[in-house]
Amino acid sequence: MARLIGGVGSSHVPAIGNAIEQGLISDPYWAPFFDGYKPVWNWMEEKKPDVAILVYNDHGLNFFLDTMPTFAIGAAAEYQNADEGWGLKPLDPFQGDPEFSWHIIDSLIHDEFDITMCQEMLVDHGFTVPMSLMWPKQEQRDQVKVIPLCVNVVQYPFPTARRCLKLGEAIGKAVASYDKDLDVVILGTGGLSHQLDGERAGHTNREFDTEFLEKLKDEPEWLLKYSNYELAEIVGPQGVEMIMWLIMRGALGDNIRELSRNYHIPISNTAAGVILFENEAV
Amino acid sequence: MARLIGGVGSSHVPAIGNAIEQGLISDPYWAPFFDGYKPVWNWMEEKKPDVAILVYNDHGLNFFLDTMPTFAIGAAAEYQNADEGWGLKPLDPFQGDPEFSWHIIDSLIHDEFDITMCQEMLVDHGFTVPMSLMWPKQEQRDQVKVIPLCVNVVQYPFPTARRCLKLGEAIGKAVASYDKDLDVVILGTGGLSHQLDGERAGHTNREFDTEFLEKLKDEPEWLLKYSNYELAEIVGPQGVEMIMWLIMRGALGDNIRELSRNYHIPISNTAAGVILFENEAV
Amino acid sequence: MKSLAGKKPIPGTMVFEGRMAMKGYALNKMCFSFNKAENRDAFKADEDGYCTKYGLTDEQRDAVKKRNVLALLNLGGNIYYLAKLTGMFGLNMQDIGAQQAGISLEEFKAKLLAAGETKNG
Amino acid sequence: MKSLAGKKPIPGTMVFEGRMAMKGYALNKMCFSFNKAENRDAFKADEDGYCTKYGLTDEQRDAVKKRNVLALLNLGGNIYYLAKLTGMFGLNMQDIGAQQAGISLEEFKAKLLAAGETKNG
Ligand SMILES: [Fe+3]
Ligand SMILES: [Fe+3]
Repeated sequence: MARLIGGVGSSHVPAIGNAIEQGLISDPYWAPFFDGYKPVWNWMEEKKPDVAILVYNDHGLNFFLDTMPTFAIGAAAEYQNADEGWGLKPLDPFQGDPEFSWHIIDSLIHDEFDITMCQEMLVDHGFTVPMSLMWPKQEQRDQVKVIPLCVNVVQYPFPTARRCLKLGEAIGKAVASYDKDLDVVILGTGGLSHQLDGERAGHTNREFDTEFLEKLKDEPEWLLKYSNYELAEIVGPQGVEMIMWLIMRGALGDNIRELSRNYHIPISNTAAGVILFENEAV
Repeated sequence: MARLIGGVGSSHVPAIGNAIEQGLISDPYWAPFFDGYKPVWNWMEEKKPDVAILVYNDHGLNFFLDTMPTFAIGAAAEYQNADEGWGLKPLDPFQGDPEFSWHIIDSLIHDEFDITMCQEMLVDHGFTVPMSLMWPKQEQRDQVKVIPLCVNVVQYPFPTARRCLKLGEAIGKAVASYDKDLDVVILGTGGLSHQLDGERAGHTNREFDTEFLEKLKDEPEWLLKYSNYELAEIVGPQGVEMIMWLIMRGALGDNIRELSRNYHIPISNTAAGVILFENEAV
Repeated sequence: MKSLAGKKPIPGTMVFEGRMAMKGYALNKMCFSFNKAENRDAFKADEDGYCTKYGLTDEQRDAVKKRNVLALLNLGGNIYYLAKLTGMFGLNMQDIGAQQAGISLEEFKAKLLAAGETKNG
Repeated sequence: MKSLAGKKPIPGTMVFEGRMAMKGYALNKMCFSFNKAENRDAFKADEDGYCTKYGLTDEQRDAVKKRNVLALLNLGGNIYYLAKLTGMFGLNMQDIGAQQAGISLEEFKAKLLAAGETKNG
């Protein structure tokens, strides 16, 4: 059976992609950020997961407001990155696992999640930046098949934090019921606090982010007491992306250990966080 | 507050659109079918609903397999019909009620339905045929604003019958919580038994359809004992569309009376059904 | 597909699930393009060239040539998308129903009428 | 919006809900088109003509002319789509952050660095 061996929460700011591309990992601006990924890199090297379920949001590359799904899951053999219009260099295509995708979709729809099924989809920086961050080299990325899970955090109403946590739990169940011998990792991306629009642009909230990271392992429900509207005030309208980390957290179940954590302000306009959980049963 | 005054279940076979267009309502082939709509026409004339929530499926006009939502709801000011490729004449555009659409979407997402929001969408015969059937004249259709709810019954896995019934209940709640004085009708369309593909093409199932119609008012849960795969065997793979009637039924709640019912085989390759429910509280 | 794994096939019946959808993706995408009149015209002008442009397999192109609906379905075609293709060949749903059932159009229609002969329920 | 009805506005902050999305639909659709290089070229060749083609209002066209991000947001623009427009003007997220906050780029960057100055949590 497939095993969920662990999960990572991570920001997905586009500038990170450029920094990796340009070899700035040890640059003074970037070092305090990338240092936080060393334990993740070591863990990925050691564990070599077969498949990554990558929870992210599209920022206007594949989806437009004509058809905006709450939860969209890829079921393609390959996912292409493409020009987003403002200069990020597209990465090589990512290899999918359509049979596993269909299993997950099927399990989720029978568990009453109303999934949008995508047999062809472009993945944007929300997807590619975490891929580069987890596996900085192309040859590493080539070893991991991907299942993209795109969440609407662009057009209100977003899914509730509670719904995200439940979706994660259902994903955990779907993975555990897949009868292939695969090591699976789940990545919850986006956030942490940041605000791109309005006079308050540049807003971050270290205190709240820190508490979120602190509570994520043992008390993920803590975030559920805030509506997405309240979160927009607290962590900025784009900071609400952190609800996607709950999908990752929900999938892992309660038998986990936290292996590392880092928090750094700023990357571009964003407070960047990373956390690594391992399934204790593995 | 908005009031759900009643609901109709109806087939949406494309040939019906042509028959109305060509004035064949009293034609011997068509009369046993259209006769069943007389009580619906009278009721609509008497009640003059302000808004119709129309539950249907797209048959390959607006949605392709690249992005196939389980539940998609329109939030546009206008919905265009268009050429489906095989000769059905497009109807005039339909007027939306975007403010009401957003209210419903918002209510449903907070009730943990993972809706795909569509601010621009083409509506196909699954939508236009029921509109023509309920309101055969253009000037009648112009009096009704529409909210399209498109359900995936094209690409397995479809939503379960149970999920459809629950979605209906949540729609009932959403309508009741809208603070405008509107009379709302909900149409569940598609089915009944029919099979378009495979050596068994032309399959219908009078016995099952009849029991479905018989049980719909007091025991809609009866259908839930069949999986969509079992239903494909019983009523044909396209007959599974009948699960969309459960959304209509679920929205109406239990305080309803059945005003009329008709069943006729064949219209084209299809067993056609129609049923009219009225909210007793109205 | 979890829900379909181990399910017994339904005789004479297609269930369009993930595996079929993957097999037929290019074919269905071509058919979806026929919503637009200009694409129908381009197909009519060069059927096989149009199929090649969409990356259809040899088997799929052959089934298109032969207007063979059952073969197209078995190669991953979905009936709703295929209807846009067969519509260009002048075939409606009853025509392709008869073709698949392996009977004449008159027999197909008669069979449907017969199902309606008993008293309406 | 049920969930936002009666909510107090968040100072200096946009919430992109249904009403804003309706207001900005044409503007955002134009911006979405800028994923493609040929559309960016067409815009650069005739900015106002391109805006007109997409049905932007006079106010929206004026805000495009003035590269005024706050105005574009208030007219229904969504920041992710707008980024594709402002990218063509050579403005990145920090540039438009500074513009919206009404401070210089250096001040904007300094403010972000200051938020990071306290010990990492
Ligand atoms: Fe993001
Ligand atoms: Fe249908």
